[in-house]
Amino acid sequence: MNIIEERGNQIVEEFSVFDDWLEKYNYLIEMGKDMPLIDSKYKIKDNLITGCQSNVWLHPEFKNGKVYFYADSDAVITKGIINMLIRALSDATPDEIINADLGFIDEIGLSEHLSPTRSNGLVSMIKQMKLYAMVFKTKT
Amino acid sequence: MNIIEERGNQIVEEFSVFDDWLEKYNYLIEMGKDMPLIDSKYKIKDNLITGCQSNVWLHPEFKNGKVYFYADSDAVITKGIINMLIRALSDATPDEIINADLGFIDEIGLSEHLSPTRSNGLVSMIKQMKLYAMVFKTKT
Amino acid sequence: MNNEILKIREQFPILNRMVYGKPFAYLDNAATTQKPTKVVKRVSDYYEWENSNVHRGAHFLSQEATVAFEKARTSVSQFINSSNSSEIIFTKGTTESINLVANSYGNKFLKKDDEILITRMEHHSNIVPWQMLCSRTGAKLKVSPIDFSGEMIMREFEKLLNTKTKIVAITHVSNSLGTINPIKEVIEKAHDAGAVVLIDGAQAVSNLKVDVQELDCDFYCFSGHKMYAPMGIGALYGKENLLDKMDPWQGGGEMIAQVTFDKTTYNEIPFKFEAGTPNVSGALGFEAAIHFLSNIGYDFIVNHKDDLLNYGHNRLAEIAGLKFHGTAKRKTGLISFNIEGVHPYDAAVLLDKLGVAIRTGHLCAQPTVDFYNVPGFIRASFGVYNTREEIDLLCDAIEKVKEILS
Amino acid sequence: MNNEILKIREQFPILNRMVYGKPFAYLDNAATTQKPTKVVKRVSDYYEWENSNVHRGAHFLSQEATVAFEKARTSVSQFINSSNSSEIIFTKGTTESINLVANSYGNKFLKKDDEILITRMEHHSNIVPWQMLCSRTGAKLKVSPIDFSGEMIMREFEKLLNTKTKIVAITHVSNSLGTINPIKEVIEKAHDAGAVVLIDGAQAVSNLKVDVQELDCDFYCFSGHKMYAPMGIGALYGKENLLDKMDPWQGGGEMIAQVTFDKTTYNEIPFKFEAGTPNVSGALGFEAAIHFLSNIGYDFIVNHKDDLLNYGHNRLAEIAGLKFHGTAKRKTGLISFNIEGVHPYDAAVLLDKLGVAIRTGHLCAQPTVDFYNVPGFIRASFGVYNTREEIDLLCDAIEKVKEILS
Ligand SMILES: Cc1ncc(COP(=O)(O)O)c(C=O)c1O
Ligand SMILES: Cc1ncc(COP(=O)(O)O)c(C=O)c1O
Repeated sequence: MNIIEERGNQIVEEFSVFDDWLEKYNYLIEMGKDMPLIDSKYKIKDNLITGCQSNVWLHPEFKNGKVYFYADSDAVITKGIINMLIRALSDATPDEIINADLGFIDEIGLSEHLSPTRSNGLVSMIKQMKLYAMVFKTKT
Repeated sequence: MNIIEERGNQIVEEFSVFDDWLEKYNYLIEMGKDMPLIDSKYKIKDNLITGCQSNVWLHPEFKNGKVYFYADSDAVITKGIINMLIRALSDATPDEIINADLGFIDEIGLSEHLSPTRSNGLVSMIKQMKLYAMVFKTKT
Repeated sequence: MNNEILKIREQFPILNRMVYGKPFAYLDNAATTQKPTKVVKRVSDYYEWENSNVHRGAHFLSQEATVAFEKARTSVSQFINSSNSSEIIFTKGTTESINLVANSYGNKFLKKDDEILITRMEHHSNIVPWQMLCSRTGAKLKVSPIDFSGEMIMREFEKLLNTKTKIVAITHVSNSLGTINPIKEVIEKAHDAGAVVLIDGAQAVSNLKVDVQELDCDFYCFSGHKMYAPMGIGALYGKENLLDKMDPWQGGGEMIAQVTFDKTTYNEIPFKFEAGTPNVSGALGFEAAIHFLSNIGYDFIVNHKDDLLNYGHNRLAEIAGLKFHGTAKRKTGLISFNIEGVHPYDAAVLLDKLGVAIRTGHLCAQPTVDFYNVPGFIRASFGVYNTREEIDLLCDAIEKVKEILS
Repeated sequence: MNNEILKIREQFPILNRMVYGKPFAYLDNAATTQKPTKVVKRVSDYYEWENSNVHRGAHFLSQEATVAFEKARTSVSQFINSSNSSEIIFTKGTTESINLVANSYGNKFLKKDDEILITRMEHHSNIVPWQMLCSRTGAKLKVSPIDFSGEMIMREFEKLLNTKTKIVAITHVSNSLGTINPIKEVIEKAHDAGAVVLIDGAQAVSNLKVDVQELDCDFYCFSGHKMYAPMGIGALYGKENLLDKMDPWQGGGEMIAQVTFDKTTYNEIPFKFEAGTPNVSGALGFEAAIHFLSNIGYDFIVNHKDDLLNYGHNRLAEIAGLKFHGTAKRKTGLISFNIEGVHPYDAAVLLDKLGVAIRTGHLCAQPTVDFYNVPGFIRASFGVYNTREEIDLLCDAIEKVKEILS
């Protein structure tokens, strides 16, 4: 199994202890608050993924064959989801990222946030993460 | 009672002997065929009342204080209705024409043809007849 | 809940829907209203028993559909008291109505350095068509400022009006702030300066009795779907003498008098502006919605909305940390605000989960929201079927959101 | 009447209506088709239980409506086999689709002395928008002739094609003659000459399986109401690379990415072209109509229409004094004709009274009718629910008309 899917399963397990949406969201919000800080120099227009409702900044780095993502958002629920995505996708090889199946988001029961019709920029973010991985891949 | 309305009543009476639409239309078609001929020099563009479906030419004359209408159409049912209108409206003073209540058309049961949505130019024709009467009136 | 409202609510089955297993409060009426059963039934009756194309056929059904369609036009005309039903053009909605004027009037009568004057509180639909017109003609877009209560600043507006001002386009009621603009005064001043005036009535028609003759506006635009009618239908009112001298915008179907390859002549108004098969069922649903509104009556509507507005403002003001946007003296039943320290997106997600349907974000009025220097508004907007109880639900939900996010 | 047709007819209550106290035959399907109960129900279900504005709100209903609306877009995309659902733009109908291209593509890419090539058998909606584009840009409209059987004359078409030809706009199926044009060949030749090709599919989609990738057309336009869907909805298909480089036509609502008074940036396709609140219920009804058609299947539809066409032609040919217009080798279920010595208006009035709903006049294709040098056509056009018995009714009625008018 792809390392990203393994991490995804781990996250699904963490969420599985919650019975209702409120506990899930509370956990997500905690994840948002716990999110590693990003250097403000990366919160620039070029790194901005515009969604209608909340801003997401995404900055990638490529070190020793692995991709690292740093991100931020002005909305805390969005941050929670980003943190989750970063936990899953960061620190992985371009190939692992490109091939990752992100079904775990569905399993957690947060897929509504990833609908392309929910204009929160998360779909664009995942697209962007995979795109960065492809770019880094061509550099190797 | 206005002379035009009197004539209208007369026409209503003629139609009242018919029981069904077919007889009514047969009579109308006869009226169309019996319509007095109009000199072809009047069948010119300037006299054309354009309806979507059949052409109507209308030519007015003003003699001794009375208005006379001459008309033609390429469709025979339209001609029947025109003939009926001319029987009622022609040979009358401008005032009589301007003030005439044409309710008799309703009474005959042909009002569908006079609906502005039935694009046969008849509504425009009646408008045009009253307009001519107004113009002639200003000349007297 | 009072009896009258209960009787109104019975006509809206969707209000009984459960969302996430709970009853929900629909407070997103400025986006679109729900439809009473009579409107829905008018549409399905039409399709099951009367459907036909209009204006085109001499056959019975077509004739009947045409009469019904034109009767609907007359109802719309009476609804806003236009002097003549040929001044009513059926469109898809407000947006198309404004685009029609920007093209048919704008392209013909505006030139380089002419000015179009709008306000800071316009919906995108009353901004972008004018920006596009400016880029086609070289005209300039001028923006009349607002103050923090969400009101126009009349003396600034007057300063911006001048002999170059050819069009004043202004919303009757703001969709982001709820402000009812003093459009009668605006129209008078604009006319004195020689400009024609287009009123964006999208948010007004469900809230106020509109009389275009009394207002003396040149164009008035509105959408069916925001006044309890189906989607895909709306209207443009225009003064006959203006419509007559405008060129058609779209070509095709019944908007012509005669077509040859050498020369095509156009039909009369309103048909000149209605290219293609019209949305007959939409027009009939529109008419049914007008009946729904007149049966209730604007006295009742205004009273009830005022009650919800006041009750809402008072109840929400009790919650700590709420910042209101739009506190004009004359307002419709619409409240925009932010919760201190809470991103509107977070609020929206949680309020939704708690069974409250409100709208957040730029509300298609980005320059207005930017003016208040926030990333978005939270907007609760009331329909004629809403209740104080639903406002209580909103308030409880906001308290809960604050708790979750604290 | 065969069983299959009986089962189809059961879905159309209107076919049981009495007109002037008699059963009637609806043979005006090229003007608009009737709607099956499932389509009507999809619309009313939406309004009674799901209605919300789309794309704009984060709340449950809005989210659900958005998903349903975009699913309808995907269904339309699959219906004509476009490679990507973002190539489908929802419009009011064919007329608006053509006007959109004439403006968004035409204004940007056409200039003085460029040429637009159409045929002699176009509907006004595929003539007038191009005439208007010509008068805006100085381009020239060229018309490819037809022969008396109602077919294109391919070598004349080829002669008219040249390096100045920028747009070829041609109907897939003629609404006045029933001709199915060899559009695949037309598209190939036009592409060789460097032109883009717009296909008017208004009369095609209910009669033929359309595959835009196989055809390789650049634009394909059609209306819902002519394929058993509601009024007020239609589609424009455009190749992604073309749509991407076109400017938006109408401004407002959700077609923007960002609005400031200095600079407005536009959204991606398809949203760039969908200004204002879309007709969600129309789109869902459109999708239901697509299901209705796929359930029946085009094999059945084509067979049945061919049967009605052949039976109709044979039966009508037995009547003395009928002159047919449009006898192309490949035709849909549509027969146009005149009765010798009878004005089509007289025929229409009497056929209507006799319970036959057909259409007469210029059929919004005045240049085509003029070509045959008659004041109008009488047109019977068949839907999937029509029967041989109804054609018999038509024939009897024509005999009767001849008798009345003799
Ligand atoms: C061939 C053709 N093109 C275009 C149209 C216009 O379609 P609509 O009126 O739905 O816009 C029609 C129907 O009237 C048609 O038959
Ligand atoms: C003030 C205002 N103007 C214009 C519009 C656009 O209306 P529609 O989307 O129905 O065209 C809206 C609604 O979205 C509005 O609130």
